[in-house]
Amino acid sequence: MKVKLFGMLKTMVPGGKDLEVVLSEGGRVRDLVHSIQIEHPQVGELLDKKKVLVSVNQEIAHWETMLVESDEIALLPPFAGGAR
Amino acid sequence: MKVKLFGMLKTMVPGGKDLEVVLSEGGRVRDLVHSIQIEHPQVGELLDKKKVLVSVNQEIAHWETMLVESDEIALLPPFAGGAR
Amino acid sequence: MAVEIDEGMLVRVQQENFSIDQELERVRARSTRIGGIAMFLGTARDHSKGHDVSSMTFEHYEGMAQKKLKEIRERALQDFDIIEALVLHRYGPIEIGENIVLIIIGAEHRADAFKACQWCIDELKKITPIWKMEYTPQGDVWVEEHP
Amino acid sequence: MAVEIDEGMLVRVQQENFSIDQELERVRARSTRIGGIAMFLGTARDHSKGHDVSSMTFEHYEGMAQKKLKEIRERALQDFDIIEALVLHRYGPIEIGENIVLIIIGAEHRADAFKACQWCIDELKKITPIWKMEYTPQGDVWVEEHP
Repeated sequence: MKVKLFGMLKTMVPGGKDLEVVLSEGGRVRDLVHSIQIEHPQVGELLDKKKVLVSVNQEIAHWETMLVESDEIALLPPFAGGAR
Repeated sequence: MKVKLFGMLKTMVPGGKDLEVVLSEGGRVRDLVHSIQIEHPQVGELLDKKKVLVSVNQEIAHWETMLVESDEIALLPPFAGGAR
Repeated sequence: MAVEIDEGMLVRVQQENFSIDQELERVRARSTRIGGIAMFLGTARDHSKGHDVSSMTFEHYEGMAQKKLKEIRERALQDFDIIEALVLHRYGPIEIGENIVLIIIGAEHRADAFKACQWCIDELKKITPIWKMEYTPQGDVWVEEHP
Repeated sequence: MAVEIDEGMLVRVQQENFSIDQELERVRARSTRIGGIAMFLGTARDHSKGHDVSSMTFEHYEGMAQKKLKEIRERALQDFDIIEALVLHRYGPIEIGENIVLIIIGAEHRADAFKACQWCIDELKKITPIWKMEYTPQGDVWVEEHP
């Protein structure tokens, strides 16, 4: 399934494009994170430290959230909208 | 000396114009208030209750402030600028 | 690199309406360090203390009103961590929905801008010699905000 | 006497700059009961955490960003005693001094307007998927506001 990347995350993967991750049936966010950690350890570390959140269908997801193929997944680095 | 009136005070004196008050030399705000109380008891009452303030040269004055003929005197009802 | 600012334009009592975009430009022009701008705009409500209001008129003490608004701006610049402050009040007849008063505060950070903005409008109501007459179905009333 | 309001215009993520006067009209149009309007405008500073900034770019998560801003407006209308709220954020390249974000809150009274306005901008920074890249003499940096 496709995993959208934003902000600094794009600079951390070759090509700077969205990720393509294979997820077995019945997979959870935890499994997705695990797959990413293997292929992109730099991104994986940020996920591990909870600096990067995972959203499923545009809502922040827990690591136990179940995924289906049609879900819209994104990795969200710390937000920096607004003004200081 | 002339005493400027604002807001509701204008509706309380005949003609709705500024007051003309005679003040003896060495007079204080207290004396001015006293003169006004005699001629315009309705205004006098508001002054007594401190609902109306006296300004001398565009600053709020105490009743002990000394006056000279050239002073700019005004009676100020409660302010209502801005928005609630 | 001092920018030419006409301080007189940053504190005004005027009859004409004003454009917020235009007033904002005066504040932004002060510094490229500004990152947070808090504004307060007071407008004429059609309702006041349980009765309808059809329009209103503001009277001010010419000279003293300007002096007090100037004091407010200067104290805000001194007491808060802000870069610029604009204080503007209209007088004369004002229709429902129209602008009455405008405060604009430019600061590096938003918390300071908000604090100063609230302080300015609170202080304006306390010390500025401006009075409001409301036209209501029950007649014309001079409003005492602090009875 | 319901006024036709296009709710979509009250919550936007857009590339183009905006006029505060024009956005204000959308809020005022809601009700003649509005007496106090608090606004926050965030602008691009030339300085950030001790280094110069020459310009910046905002990236947003299309769809989710709009959804979060909509949530913010709705919660503000529910939790505060206010009449209308507008929340607007730009994306794409932004030059120093330009507008980034705008919050406008219309209320009967100013204290409620200020409270809601501050809450909205604080909440926006917490939950809205928008990211900033700053161009600095030391290179381009993606800004982590909450490291």
